[in-house]
Amino acid sequence: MTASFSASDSISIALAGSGGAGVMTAGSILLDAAGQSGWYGCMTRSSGPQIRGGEAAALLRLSRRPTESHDDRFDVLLAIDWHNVARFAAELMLDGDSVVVGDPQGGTMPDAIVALRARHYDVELKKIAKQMRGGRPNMLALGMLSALLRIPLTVVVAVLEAAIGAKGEQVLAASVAGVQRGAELAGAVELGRPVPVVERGETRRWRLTGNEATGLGALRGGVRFVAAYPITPATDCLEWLAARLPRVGGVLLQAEDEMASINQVIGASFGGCPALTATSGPGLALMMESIGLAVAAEVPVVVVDVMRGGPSTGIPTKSEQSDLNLAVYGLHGDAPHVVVAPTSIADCMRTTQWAVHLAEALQTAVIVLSDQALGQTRAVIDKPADVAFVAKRALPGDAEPGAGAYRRYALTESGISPMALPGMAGLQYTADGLEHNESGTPSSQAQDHAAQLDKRARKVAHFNFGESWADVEGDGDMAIITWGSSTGPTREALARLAAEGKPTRLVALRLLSPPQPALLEEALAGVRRVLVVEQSHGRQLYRYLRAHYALPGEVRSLSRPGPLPVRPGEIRQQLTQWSQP
Amino acid sequence: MTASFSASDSISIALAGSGGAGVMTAGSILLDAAGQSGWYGCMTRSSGPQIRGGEAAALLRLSRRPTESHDDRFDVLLAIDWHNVARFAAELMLDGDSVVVGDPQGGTMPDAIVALRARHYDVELKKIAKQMRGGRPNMLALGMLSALLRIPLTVVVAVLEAAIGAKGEQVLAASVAGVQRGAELAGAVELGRPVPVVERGETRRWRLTGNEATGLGALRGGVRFVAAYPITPATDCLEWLAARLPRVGGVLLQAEDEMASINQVIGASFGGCPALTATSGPGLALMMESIGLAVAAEVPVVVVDVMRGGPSTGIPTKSEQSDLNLAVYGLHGDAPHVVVAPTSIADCMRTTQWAVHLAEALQTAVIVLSDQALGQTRAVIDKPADVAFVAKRALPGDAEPGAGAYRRYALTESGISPMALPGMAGLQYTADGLEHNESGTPSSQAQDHAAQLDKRARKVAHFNFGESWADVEGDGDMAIITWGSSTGPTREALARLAAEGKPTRLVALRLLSPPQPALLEEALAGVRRVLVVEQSHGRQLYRYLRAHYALPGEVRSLSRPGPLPVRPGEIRQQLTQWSQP
Amino acid sequence: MKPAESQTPLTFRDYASALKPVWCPGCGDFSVLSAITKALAELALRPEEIALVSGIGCAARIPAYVNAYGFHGVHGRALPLATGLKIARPELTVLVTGGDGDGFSIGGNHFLHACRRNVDLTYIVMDNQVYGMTKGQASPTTEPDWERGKLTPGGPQINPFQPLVIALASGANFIARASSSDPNGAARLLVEAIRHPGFSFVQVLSPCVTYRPEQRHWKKLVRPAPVEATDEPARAARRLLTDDSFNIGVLYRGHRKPYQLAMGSAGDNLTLIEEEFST
Amino acid sequence: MKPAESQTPLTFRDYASALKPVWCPGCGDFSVLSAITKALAELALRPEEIALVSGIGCAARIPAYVNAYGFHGVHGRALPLATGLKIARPELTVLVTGGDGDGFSIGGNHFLHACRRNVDLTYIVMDNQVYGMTKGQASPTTEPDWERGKLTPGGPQINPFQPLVIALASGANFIARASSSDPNGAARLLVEAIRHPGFSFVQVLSPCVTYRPEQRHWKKLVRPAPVEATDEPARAARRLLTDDSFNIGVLYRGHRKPYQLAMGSAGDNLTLIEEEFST
Ligand SMILES: Cc1ncc(C[n+]2csc(CCOP(=O)(O)OP(=O)(O)O)c2C)c(N)n1
Ligand SMILES: Cc1ncc(C[n+]2csc(CCOP(=O)(O)OP(=O)(O)O)c2C)c(N)n1
Ligand code: SF4
Ligand code: SF4
Ligand SMILES: [Mg+2]
Ligand SMILES: [Mg+2]
Repeated sequence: MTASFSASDSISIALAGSGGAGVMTAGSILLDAAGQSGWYGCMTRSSGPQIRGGEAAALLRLSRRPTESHDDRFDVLLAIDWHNVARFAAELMLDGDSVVVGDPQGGTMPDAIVALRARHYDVELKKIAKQMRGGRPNMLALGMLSALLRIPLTVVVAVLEAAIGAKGEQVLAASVAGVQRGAELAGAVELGRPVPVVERGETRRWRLTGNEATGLGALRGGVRFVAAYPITPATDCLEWLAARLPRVGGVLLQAEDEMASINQVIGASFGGCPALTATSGPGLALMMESIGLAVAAEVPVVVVDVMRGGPSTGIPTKSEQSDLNLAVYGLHGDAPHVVVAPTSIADCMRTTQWAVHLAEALQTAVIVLSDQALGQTRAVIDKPADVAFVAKRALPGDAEPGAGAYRRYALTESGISPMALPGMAGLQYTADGLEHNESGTPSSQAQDHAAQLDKRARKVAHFNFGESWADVEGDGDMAIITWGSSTGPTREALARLAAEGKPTRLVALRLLSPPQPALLEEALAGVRRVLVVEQSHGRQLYRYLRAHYALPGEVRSLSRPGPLPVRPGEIRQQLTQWSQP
Repeated sequence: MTASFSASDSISIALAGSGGAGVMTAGSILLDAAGQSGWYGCMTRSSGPQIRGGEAAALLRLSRRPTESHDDRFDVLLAIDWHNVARFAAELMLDGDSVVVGDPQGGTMPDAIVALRARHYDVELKKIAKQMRGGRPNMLALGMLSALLRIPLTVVVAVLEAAIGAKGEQVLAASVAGVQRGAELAGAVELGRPVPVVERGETRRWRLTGNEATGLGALRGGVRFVAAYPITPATDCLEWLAARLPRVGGVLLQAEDEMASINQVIGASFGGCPALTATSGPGLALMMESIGLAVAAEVPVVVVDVMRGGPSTGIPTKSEQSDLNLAVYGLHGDAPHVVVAPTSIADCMRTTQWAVHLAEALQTAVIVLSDQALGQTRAVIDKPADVAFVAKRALPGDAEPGAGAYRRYALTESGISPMALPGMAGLQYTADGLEHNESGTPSSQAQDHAAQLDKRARKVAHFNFGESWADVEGDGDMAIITWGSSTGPTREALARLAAEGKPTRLVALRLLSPPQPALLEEALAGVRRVLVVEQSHGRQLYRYLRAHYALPGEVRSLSRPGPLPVRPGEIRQQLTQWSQP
Repeated sequence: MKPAESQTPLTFRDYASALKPVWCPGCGDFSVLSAITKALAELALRPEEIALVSGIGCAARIPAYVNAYGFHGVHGRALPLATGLKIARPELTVLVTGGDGDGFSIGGNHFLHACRRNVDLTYIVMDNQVYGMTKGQASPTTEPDWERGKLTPGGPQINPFQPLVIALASGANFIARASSSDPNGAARLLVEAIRHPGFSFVQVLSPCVTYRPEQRHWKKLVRPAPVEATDEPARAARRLLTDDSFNIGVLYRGHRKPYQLAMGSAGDNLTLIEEEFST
Repeated sequence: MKPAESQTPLTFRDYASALKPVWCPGCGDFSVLSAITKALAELALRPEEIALVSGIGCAARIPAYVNAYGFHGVHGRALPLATGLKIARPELTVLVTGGDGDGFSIGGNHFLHACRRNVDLTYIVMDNQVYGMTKGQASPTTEPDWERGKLTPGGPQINPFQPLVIALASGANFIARASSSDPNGAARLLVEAIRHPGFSFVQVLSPCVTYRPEQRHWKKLVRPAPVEATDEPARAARRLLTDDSFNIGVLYRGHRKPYQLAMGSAGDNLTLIEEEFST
């Protein structure tokens, strides 16, 4: 993974336009066609405040090697029109080497872009499209970009058929014609850089978003009950699940609010069914009281938080890694639970599946911190390897004493107590969020409280989380600790550094809580400098690490709030400067 | 405050009995009568799970010097009967030097107490009471204890009159007779230790609970709007306010739930009225989403959390300092706000008043972390000094541009922007929990997000919190950092150490967030060992300090979950052992 | 799992747990507890096939006092918890128990939506028009002029919440009122409520002798409803217009199909779903 | 504070802010916005004496589009926020605006209790029977068989929430229905609602052209209610039994006294209160 990765391995394209221009359709088809032609790649959507339509940009990166994150800059900007493109300025990292293509009739190019003095082509997309029967500028754009990338026209047409075939012959024919015409127009455009050459290999590729991968991980882990209240950017994960759960004997319940959804999930799990809900920051905040119930009553639940910009309603459509504090510390009382985070789009599947396994094994709440950048970026990746995490809850054995003698919260050595399920005769008990003794009877006595607090802390602290606690890669006496969607750019930065002969270690934490000081110490043995990379204003990961770990040597933090991701180039630069004597 | 404090300055009494025995009435009257006779002191209630009645213990400490916390041990246990006294065993710190008085006809003395081989007196309270017209054992007990403490009978009678006079002549007469008879019975009891001699001094004494002090602090700070949903142990603070707000032109609104109460408070404050709510852990958890709104929309609000045992419903009637994590870190997104905590019962007033001042000055949410031990302990103290914190919000000046030009979230240097109030002509704006630009218009652009995050962080981080950030006392190269109700026992431990010639520093943090690293560094200059004292299972304060401060020298943590308080003796012992070479 | 115990018929005593209630002597909830155990005995349900779910409050303590599976959750959220349980485990008999504050104040939204959703649950609210557990504040069902609630010294000044009206308006499928002063009558109503498919709501007048001692008189005020139950919402609505809240009996029996998602039905192999991702 | 601006009469245009709505072209909410500005002009209220409070959703975006004080709070909590504001500042005119999801799903409990409490607010719900903002899921008012909600592929299968029925059952003091297809008519209803003391509830049928394009037909279905408004809850309840949800007009005008605590009334000196603590 940290193998050398050079700029010439990938190409980055921004396709922008105003409401109704069909930017997203063209971008998606381009990604698909590229995927079918042997490219890896990803596409992120960026859109304005309008509910529907409004200006939009499809940000694509296509690559010969697996990649799920964006580069430092864009090679190409294709503007179907110039209206409102200025609003994306901060997100479009263009420079003098970029190529800019735009319709001179579609408004004026923003000053910031003019100032770059980049190579620039005027193409009268609108006018040309008008001249064609049913012609649309976005199809011209698609054709141009496909041609520039040398994607075979047959592949584009096949993808078009699958995508818009249902709209009828005429529409399809017009689109195909548009793509063909676009390919011709591309002849005039000189990229000024080589286009990577790709081949369709043997390995099977998947094309999916992190939110879909999360859904699949849940199903694989054994989740058969989901209750949720819609919220951006978690909704599409839920929608994916809603259509698929019934196909595997599961259900999705749309709840009246987040307090309802988390309690429905707790109820289903009390009944023995592995259960999950997904939400985003505001919803997670509302669920915390009841997540505390799951912790105290020891009921397995998985809560996925697809993070967005905060605080409060914040920026619902854009990414940020700023719910770490809430997820780790947001329960009242001492409430040990588990927090995990996927390190890539593909890893959303593995991490969610693992989360289900952990919740069931530990009989507690597991929070999965995904984010909008992982969740809503669509990537072409290698089919992820199967992992063997299954939901397995400790149930009472035959020897369990029944008839009133069952101790639901027995003080076992591991802290995990066999959990009876409704229907098991003689083991009736009452699960309780009040402090209780081993039988579950409410108790306000100091001894019972201490014993149960110890037990709940022990089961989480002493559990063997195995290899999955982090992705540990690379070598050297410098290290980066990071998490979530910041892992992608970090990996890429380290690959570049490795190629420059400056090996650097990566620790991408998949297990955020409970902390694993012994494992991290081992992973960082010999390290003299640690950079903590994350996307939050308050340096939440950095503070969290300080609280629970003793980091070796000098420690620095590279942190920025959303929605702009940390870029590989920035990371590389920071490390390079730091290592200069 | 850290002046020498020896065991002979105070005496600790536990009065226990089963449901209906009237333990609490007797205890309260004893405290009042002691207060009127020149004692300082405090009384904590401990009761069983029953809603009303049920076994109960009144835990009193009376002292020649101001004290608000309990000693390591009890000098006297008076059991009106022995039924269920075993349930309190852990809370009754008795030893071989204690004196135990009990009714031999009222059940059997628990083995744990027999095993102490303490001096023991049988008094047939029930039988003697029965022989008197309207006689009650609790009045006999009251009389015995008053006599042992040399509280003049006239004072006890006066307090009785005030307390139960309304029940009629007969009841009063019977009670007085009971007290008199009890005083006679006390003749047989030998305490085996001197009783401190007190004199009623010149200074005026107050008798109040922390919850009442919190209420008074709110009123003094200028709060005139309170909305709340009842929850133990915050309810009595609210009930105190409900009866008094109308007397100062304020109102208290009982809400349908905690989401309602916090939003009502936000609405009132948006209208310009300093506003507060009080709750406990579960309620605070439910409020977090909307507290984030107050932070993002920059609306001053004060939220008091009277902490109880957690997690989940936990132990509603008993104390714990385990909501620190939630209060400091429990908001989604990066949401800088303020968390303060009173360091004593009297300080509940000052800290709450300060909280109102801070909320108004900083236009943000301030969380006050009180706890059940402070809130529901009744103490006799010196009348607290007046403090000068007033609610003062920055309003737009005359020069403010109106007619659409007003920038509610202007990027000022301090980060504090003048806040228009409804009614001010030409300054209409919309407060928003979505990220916004300076005018309040929603924006999802990176620049606006960064600018507003910076502003909100800046106003809190750069504010001069002044002296109130902590109680810093004492000298020496060892220090204790503590907070809230753990401050009382810590102070007492340090007084003992000082008396032993081992001066030790105290830093009792009143301002928990934002952290004040420079101030703490100064306060700890020259310190080589730091002990962090708190009442939580997860060492929340210790972890929090690690995250945000660089503590000097060696750091240890003395932490235990509720409901048992950390005792002065333990703290002293820990420090003494540590300083042994 | 334990081998099933011998299937001898159980008496109502077998449905009581060994735990002693924390309630004040004389509290109405004692009778409700006994009505519940009687109803369960009458229905001859196996204890392990029953689950009682509650929130927080005096009334909400009931699950631990019944020999059945129980969940004493957080304040106000019993209905969604029970909904999740029943949908995941449709073969269980799920009762939900709690107070008026738990159900109509903090839990009001879930009450509305549980009535609408019509999952096959039986919801028993012990209404004492007060928050007992927190020592005597006004609840949504409290009279506007009750001045002894310490958070509302001048009285709440708000029209009381009408549980039966709201249950009917939001679509509950069975609606009844019982009184703790007649545990046998209450048991009979509960049997009916549990048997009735869909969401059944039973308000039980259950005095709080400590904070509302005047409610001891309720036993003199209650009477059987003058008319039979109806299955027409309009008729039920009309009856409620003249209801003084002391009519005991079944008000409404509806015919709506209970809400149940097809849990556990056989389905695709996961691999088929994964196929969708192949490029 | 700014000197009061010249008191020339304002036109409805003066009540619109400079901000361009984010709504889809054709969204019903445009008309509701215009109805609100017209009503405010008709009432000749000063912009600074008005506050609009909302939660989250497409409809809930309205405050920023009106030239008045506004609060765009969190999802579902507009009513309590407005309640706090109105009680603290009784002289303000406070409107609450939002969608059916915001008001009846996550906000359902506050809706119940706001109706009961009867604070002098006007609550305008733009009902489009869908969650527009989150891209088309079923809301409480959605038909049971609407199959295009992506969280409920087989249709929600739940009886729709009846806003007017619940408003009446919980005690709202003024209840009306308007349609975005007639902004002038809606404006007239809003004027009445705002003038009416206590809690006024106005449901506005406001199509979501993006996720419920079939709602464009609503404009053909709406008609003036066949009968006049009543002040008898029983009569209003009867009318709702035959309501097909397209009757436009005032249904109910009540006479309950608005809830208002005596804010700001002169009182004791704090020292008197402190005296209580002296031993
Ligand atoms: C989130 C939360 N808020 C508040 C409380 C405090 N609380 C416990 S029970 C209760 C009300 C109980 O009233 P009711 O439901 O009528 O039951 P009763 O005690 O009268 O039977 C309240 C407010 C809590 N436990 N949790
Ligand atoms: C606590 C929380 N949960 C969920 C959301 C996501 N959300 C935003 S608006 C909305 C529903 C909007 O529907 P409605 O109120 O009917 O308004 P409309 O968009 O249809 O006008 C939801 C679920 C949120 N912002 N906050
Ligand atoms: S307080 Fe009231 S409701 Fe609670 S147990 Fe006592 S009598 Fe029953
Ligand atoms: S999604 Fe629907 S409700 Fe929202 S703005 Fe568009 S048309 Fe209006
Ligand atoms: Mg009650
Ligand atoms: Mg809607």
